[in-house]
Amino acid sequence: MENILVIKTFAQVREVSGEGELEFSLDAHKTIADVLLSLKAKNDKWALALDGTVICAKNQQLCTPDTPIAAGDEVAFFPPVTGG
Amino acid sequence: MENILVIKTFAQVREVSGEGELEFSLDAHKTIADVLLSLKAKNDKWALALDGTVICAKNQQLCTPDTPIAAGDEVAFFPPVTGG
Amino acid sequence: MYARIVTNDFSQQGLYDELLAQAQQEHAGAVGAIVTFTGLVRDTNADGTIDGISLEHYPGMTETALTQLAQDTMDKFALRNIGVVHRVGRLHNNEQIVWVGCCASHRKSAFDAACYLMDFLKKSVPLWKKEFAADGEYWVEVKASDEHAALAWLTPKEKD
Amino acid sequence: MYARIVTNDFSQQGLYDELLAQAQQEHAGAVGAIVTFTGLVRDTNADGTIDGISLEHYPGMTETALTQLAQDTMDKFALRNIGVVHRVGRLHNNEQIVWVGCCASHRKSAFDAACYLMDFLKKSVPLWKKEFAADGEYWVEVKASDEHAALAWLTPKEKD
Repeated sequence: MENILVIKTFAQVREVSGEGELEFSLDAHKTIADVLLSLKAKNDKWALALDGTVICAKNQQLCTPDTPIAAGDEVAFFPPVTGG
Repeated sequence: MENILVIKTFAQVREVSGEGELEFSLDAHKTIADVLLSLKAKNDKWALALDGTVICAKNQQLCTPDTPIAAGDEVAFFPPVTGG
Repeated sequence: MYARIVTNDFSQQGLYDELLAQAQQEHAGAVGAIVTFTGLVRDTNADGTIDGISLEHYPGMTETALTQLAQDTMDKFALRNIGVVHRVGRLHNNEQIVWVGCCASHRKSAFDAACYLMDFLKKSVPLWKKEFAADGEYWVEVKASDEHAALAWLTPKEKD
Repeated sequence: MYARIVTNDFSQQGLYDELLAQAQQEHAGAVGAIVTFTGLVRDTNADGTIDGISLEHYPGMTETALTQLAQDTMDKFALRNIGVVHRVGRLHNNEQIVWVGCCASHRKSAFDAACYLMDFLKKSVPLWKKEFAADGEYWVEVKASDEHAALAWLTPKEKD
């Protein structure tokens, strides 16, 4: 876990990106926004998956793009919720 | 039934008047208000029973004191309702 | 639709199933929301502990008023179905008094309809509640907040 | 209190009895009003007929969010108890999706709490609905009327 984030996606973000869960090298990424930028640049599917309103969570708590991240964090991206 | 009203009472009006159901001679009574006046004059119990807010019904439909009455009608007096 | 005055206790599941079955018979697949309200006998009033209640009604008129109120509520909120059951007679603490169920396509109508029916039931259906306290039996008085009860009662069919 | 994510169908009577038994254990005699809401799968959406839905969730976070929402609602409306169950997975038309039950001393709190919980559940619990239409599967989109959903979601603990 030394340099790793776990990324999870749900619903449209999962289907369009094609990846429901992946490990991601923390490297120089300091915030959720940095991760979003790298994922959007990864390939067209990720660019499309993150192109609408995307909600972010860190360690299963809602957060904003400027939230700082650290090695071992679980970061999730998903669309607005539609349960009930 | 030629000259008769049936009077019914409920809850406090029934308990205080001591009469839950009685027959009443229509005679010169033309409206519910006329009946109320005669009942109040009948005795102290009736005077007390009809001394608060009293709701009137004629033939099981709500009505007001100026509602006309006729032989054979069922007239009811009771306090504001408290079900539910 | 159903609207009943009963003396015996009622079953939550039984009333729910009956409500939904009637709704599905006429509007299969269109029921998205069901709201139910159950009223129970509490063991206290403003003055202290009570030992149950007794409910008096006006046989005939009570059933008519309850049916009319249910029909009005169903029409006003475009419900898929509605059911209401009210008990009369002696009820002990914690017993069920009244049950209302409203089926609608969307949840707002179902909630609004159930609230509306309960508000008007308390103003316009001939039922009277007596409480049994340690020092005697007392008829429940209409609260100050219900001061317009008699007026509402006299115009139960008004639409707004 | 209970807040659960389940795959199997649930029983109205079972959930009601559990809710009331918990409430009576801590507040015997003080429950005067119980409001329940049940959401069902309808067979149509704005575009036509559908053949059921599928609900996806975020395991772990969904349970936490649902529990937090139930606790917040209980505190905010001074409830005697609250229970909420939400299904996930493939659901057919007419199946039960969600159930909420609120116990209070008086009916207004019970109604308001159930409405509040459903409003916030739809904005703040990580659940996503897909509909199965004749020509394919479609994720349900957040409606224009829910445009502030994301904002509400980001501030789920605000009190008003």
